[in-house]
Amino acid sequence: MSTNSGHHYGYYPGCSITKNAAAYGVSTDAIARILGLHLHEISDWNCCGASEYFSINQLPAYALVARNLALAAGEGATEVVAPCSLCYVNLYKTDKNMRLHPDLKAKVNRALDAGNLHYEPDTLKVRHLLDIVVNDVGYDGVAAKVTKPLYNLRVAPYYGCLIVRPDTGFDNVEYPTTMDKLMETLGATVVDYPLKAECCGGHMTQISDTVALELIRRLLHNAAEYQADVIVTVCPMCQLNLDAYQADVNKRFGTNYHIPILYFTQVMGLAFGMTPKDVAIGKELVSADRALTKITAEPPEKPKTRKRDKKALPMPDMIE
Amino acid sequence: MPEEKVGVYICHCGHNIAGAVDVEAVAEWAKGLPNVTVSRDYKFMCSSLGQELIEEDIKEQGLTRVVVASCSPHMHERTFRTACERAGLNPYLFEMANIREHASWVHPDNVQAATDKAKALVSGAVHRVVYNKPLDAMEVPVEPTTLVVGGGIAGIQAALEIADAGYPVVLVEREPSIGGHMAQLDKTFPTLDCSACILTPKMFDVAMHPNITLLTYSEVEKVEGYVGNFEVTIRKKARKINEADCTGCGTCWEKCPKKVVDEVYESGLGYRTAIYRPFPQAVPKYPVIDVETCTYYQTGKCRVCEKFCPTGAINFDQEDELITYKIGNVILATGYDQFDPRRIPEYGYGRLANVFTSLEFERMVNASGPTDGQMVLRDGVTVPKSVAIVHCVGSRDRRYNQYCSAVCCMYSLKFAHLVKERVGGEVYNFYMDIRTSAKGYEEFYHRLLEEGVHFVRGRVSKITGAARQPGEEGKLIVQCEDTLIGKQRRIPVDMVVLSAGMEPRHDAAEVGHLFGISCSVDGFFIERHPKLDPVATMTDGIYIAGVCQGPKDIPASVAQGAGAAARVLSVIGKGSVRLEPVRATIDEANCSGCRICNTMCPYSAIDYIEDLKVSRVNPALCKGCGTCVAACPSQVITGAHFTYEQITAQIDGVLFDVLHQPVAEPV
Amino acid sequence: MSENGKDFDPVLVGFLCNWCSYRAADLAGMSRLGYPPNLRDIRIMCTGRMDPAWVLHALRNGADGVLILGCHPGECHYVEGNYKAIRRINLLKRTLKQLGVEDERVQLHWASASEGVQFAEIVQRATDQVRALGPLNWKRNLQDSSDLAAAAGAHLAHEGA
Amino acid sequence: MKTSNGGNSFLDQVIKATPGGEKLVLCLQCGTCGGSCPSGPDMDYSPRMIFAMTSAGMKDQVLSSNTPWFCVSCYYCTVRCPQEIPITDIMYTLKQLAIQEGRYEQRKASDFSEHFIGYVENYGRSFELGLATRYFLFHNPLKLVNMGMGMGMSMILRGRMGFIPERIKNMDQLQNILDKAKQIAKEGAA
Repeated sequence: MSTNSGHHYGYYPGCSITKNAAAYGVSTDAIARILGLHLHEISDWNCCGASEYFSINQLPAYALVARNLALAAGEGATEVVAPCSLCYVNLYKTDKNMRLHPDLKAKVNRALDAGNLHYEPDTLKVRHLLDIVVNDVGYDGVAAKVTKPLYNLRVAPYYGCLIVRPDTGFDNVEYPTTMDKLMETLGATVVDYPLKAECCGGHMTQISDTVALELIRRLLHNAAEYQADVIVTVCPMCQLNLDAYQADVNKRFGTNYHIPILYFTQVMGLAFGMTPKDVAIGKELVSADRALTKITAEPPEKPKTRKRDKKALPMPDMIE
Repeated sequence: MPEEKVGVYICHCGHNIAGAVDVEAVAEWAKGLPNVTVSRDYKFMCSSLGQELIEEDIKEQGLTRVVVASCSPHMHERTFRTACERAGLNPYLFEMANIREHASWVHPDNVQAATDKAKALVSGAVHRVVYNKPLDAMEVPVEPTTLVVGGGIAGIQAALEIADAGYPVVLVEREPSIGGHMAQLDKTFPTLDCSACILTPKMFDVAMHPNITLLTYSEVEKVEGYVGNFEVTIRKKARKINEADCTGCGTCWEKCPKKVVDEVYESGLGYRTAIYRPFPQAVPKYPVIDVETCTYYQTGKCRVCEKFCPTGAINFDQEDELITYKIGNVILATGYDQFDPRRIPEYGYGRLANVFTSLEFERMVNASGPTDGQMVLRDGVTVPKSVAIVHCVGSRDRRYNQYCSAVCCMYSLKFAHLVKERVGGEVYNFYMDIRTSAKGYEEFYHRLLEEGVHFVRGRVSKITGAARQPGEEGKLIVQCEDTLIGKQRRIPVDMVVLSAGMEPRHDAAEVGHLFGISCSVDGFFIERHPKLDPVATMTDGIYIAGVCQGPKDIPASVAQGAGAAARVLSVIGKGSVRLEPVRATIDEANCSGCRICNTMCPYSAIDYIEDLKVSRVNPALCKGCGTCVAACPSQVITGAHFTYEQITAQIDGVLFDVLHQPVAEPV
Repeated sequence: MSENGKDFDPVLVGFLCNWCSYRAADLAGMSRLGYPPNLRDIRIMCTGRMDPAWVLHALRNGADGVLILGCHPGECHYVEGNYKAIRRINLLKRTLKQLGVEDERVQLHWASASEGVQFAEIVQRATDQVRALGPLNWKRNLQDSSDLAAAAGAHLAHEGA
Repeated sequence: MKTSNGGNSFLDQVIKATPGGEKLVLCLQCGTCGGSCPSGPDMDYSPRMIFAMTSAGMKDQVLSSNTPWFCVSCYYCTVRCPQEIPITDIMYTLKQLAIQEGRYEQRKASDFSEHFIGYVENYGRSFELGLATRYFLFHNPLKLVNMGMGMGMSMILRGRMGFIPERIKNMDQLQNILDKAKQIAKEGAA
């Protein structure tokens, strides 16, 4: 069975997927199998340049990214899917800027021509893996595969920056909710904490550990305030910063955070009935073992709806 | 080509045209165009001297046609037509070439191109004008009744001015009471007058005025006709109350068990019942039953209001009424909607309980509001010790509205003053620029400085409840760059007020379409001229006043209401209007009676005369669009002033430089 | 003006409705938006008045392209004149195609009174497109504009039916 | 919108090198960017001041400031700017200009960037950007000890760290594309 109907997903795994983010790669493959999602890896794809190449020389950076778009289009893809937010935004930005700026389009294609390639902007839709799961598979499609709901696990969805900014239009730029709904679909208790789309520090760890560790601290502090058992991410960079530098944060600030950082695909796999090993749980530095024991077989009791305080003033409804 | 004596006048418009078009060269060149007797250029053709030039030439040189090349005909066509008429020339023998908006202003850096284009446009007008026919404007009587749409302060002012002059007014208001946004306010800047104290007497005057028919809870549904002779259909929504029996005693809404949030008058900060009168001073005094929320209409049970009404005024079976009026002129004063700050997610409105909009705050500090004037947090109890007021919310922001809403600076200052006066505490105004440019406004700003209000020059970046450092817990943190020191600041406060801007009514485009007027790019109604004709529109007989034309404060709205009324009164006083004689006529002798034109006409102005087997245009109904003219397969319908010959000649004229080239052969 | 070289500068005739597109052009002027000077415009009350014969007349007499601009569908000052224009111009374009006139030479667009920017963009784009096509070449056998008008008229006779 | 007029002021240079950069002239100095920036407090000048300085032609001060290098690329400023200026992209441009103008020697960040792209240009793939460990392993082992050798070891033990990136098959093609792009970029700058 395939849920691909009408889509041909060119899969762009990104450089980190084999090593640092192997858990992301393994769990993505696993849930894709269960969901009947066919992700066709773009053959011989190259690095997107991260944020570094654009800092050095923009035109080669665009050409570097565009090679992947050209290869994917050549393989008949209708969209390119990236699990990494940084890869995603680079692919998205290249397609968009080539579309909006004919001069850039001409220059990039002159460069691609040296490799006998060509890319016509707008040929492909660049999308994040989360977008595919919540919009193409859909919440109902996900719910249908849930066999072991994650009852009573307090999950803090962490979106970070680049999946929603600058202008991908897939979710709210300041207060995204798609992953919240996905986690609810899996049976988890969603922690709606304010910093869910704030920055993890990105490459700041290389430049100023003072700045980077403070940014990571804020996120851990906020998630801990809201009693999250686990933070769930959509990007290898976010996962790395929050996971690998958590010990440094504790040392620097005298704190004692122990919040495991998992990929959304890993917790999906668990809810689909896979073992932690199936979804590469154990690769994280801050172990998720303790958090996962919180999962219960029975759903949590529905909190009693508190009667409105008579004196309180009405609140505006949120726009959906 | 007919032989005529054409006078051509090229306007410099100071540097506006002469800066990009070689006007002398165009005037000189035009002398060589067929039929041209006189060709001149002049600094300002619209000046009295410019107009006299035309008049003299008509008289002395015997001109039979006149062409002026200057600005848009929407600007000065009337001016020059009148000049021709004064000199005894039929005004429709005049033609205008727009070499300013369509040439000099759009090709400013290319004198050659702008001049060539000006020549083409002049040539088009010269070729066309010789085919123009003298036409007589139709003089039609004006209905003395004026329709005013919108019962806010601008509409109230307009209605009273006209009614006081002795003419009938129909005032239509969508809500159950007149008063508009001004009725929601507590104090008005900069004098801190009580809003209700100055508004209520005017509302009462409207209710009592013998010349005003007040239709609240009503909307205009259909508009037909033309200036002086509109026929307007108004839907008077069923109040479910027999007004004749109702005393406005209030028993019904005191007993009504159904409470809902009042999104209109209380701006969502308070509740009302399903049967309600929006506020104590409402005009008229009668309540309405909101059938969307009333338990009886939803479930078929309840009727509590009916049980308790001492006069038996509740009428659940009352139906909407459609009323038709003959109307001479219309004044639209439909007001504004407040910008919805939920659209700016970083400000947290709707998520963070203690972030309020400015209208919520107005209701809160209003003695007749949901908190009886107590300044409290969303819990309804806690008095804030510190308040942040955020300027420019939804204004001066290309993501939402590029324009400045003009009133927010001043009402933000008023809020700061009220906080200081009522609860003391710290007040922070976050601003980009403080704009206080009217009488007494800057002085009010200085007064606030003396009161110790903090002014932070920086647009707020975000409002969050996420504490980062000690002192921030449990507070709202307002984060911005204080641009005067170049540093990021996080200021913890108890309450945030978002000074939300003004937006066109959500249905402004539809209302505009109903009355045949347009909206500008920001969505407000377009005035006829931004400086010299701010209350008229391009459609004769339709005027605009107040914020529906653009953001403005109360004094400016009142002035526009009175201004629009004055314009209408001058039309009524004259008793008749002249209609453009741009009408279609059918040459009945050659009409085949196919009736295609009958179905084409959007105004059903063409009747089929069964006896004669021909179609005939009713000139009173015809608006001159010309659709029938183009559709007639026998080509026997003439569209006056836009005839086939006139436009064809104009095409030849604009193609003057390529017209006589041989047609290129195919390859 | 060269007829075949790169420096070909097309002449476009524009028909602008009085209520929307003429005012859009005025607004473009008031906003000092630059656009190519190739368009020579003629004001009509409504695109519903647009006589296809005028398009033919303009093309026959030296215009390289014709632009017709009206109010947006649903916003016509005369209720639905622009819908009539859509049908008429589409019929005309079919005829023109048979006569070997490229599609881009005759264009129907919408610009409301507030769309000065869009007006300037439309003129820019149309000018570029016609410039790229080069000068207009009629088929040899159809040089008499009255034949053309008759051909168009034959199509239009079916319109009301 | 008024564009750079083809001029060659510093402002024009920045505008020209940024897709959508012409909006820079619209800056109202409101400070939304500086107020939004997660690393704003650590910057020499706030982005807002950088734009004022760019307008004023203070090229040296702008290009030697740490501001663009401290940009974490979170795009908060970009999505909140009321004038829709692509601020983050302008920061990328400033980094690029700083390198071109040789104003970056003291900047650890640019050094790191160049190290990173060295891998990309030779292998077509890279290592994990956030792994300072590997960078410091080669360049500053002492620093590595401070940053937490434990973390590096843990990463290695969990198989999360490779030392040499994989190499793509058609490396020649990629190199041709990049060489050509660099050549075009140079033409444009000249």
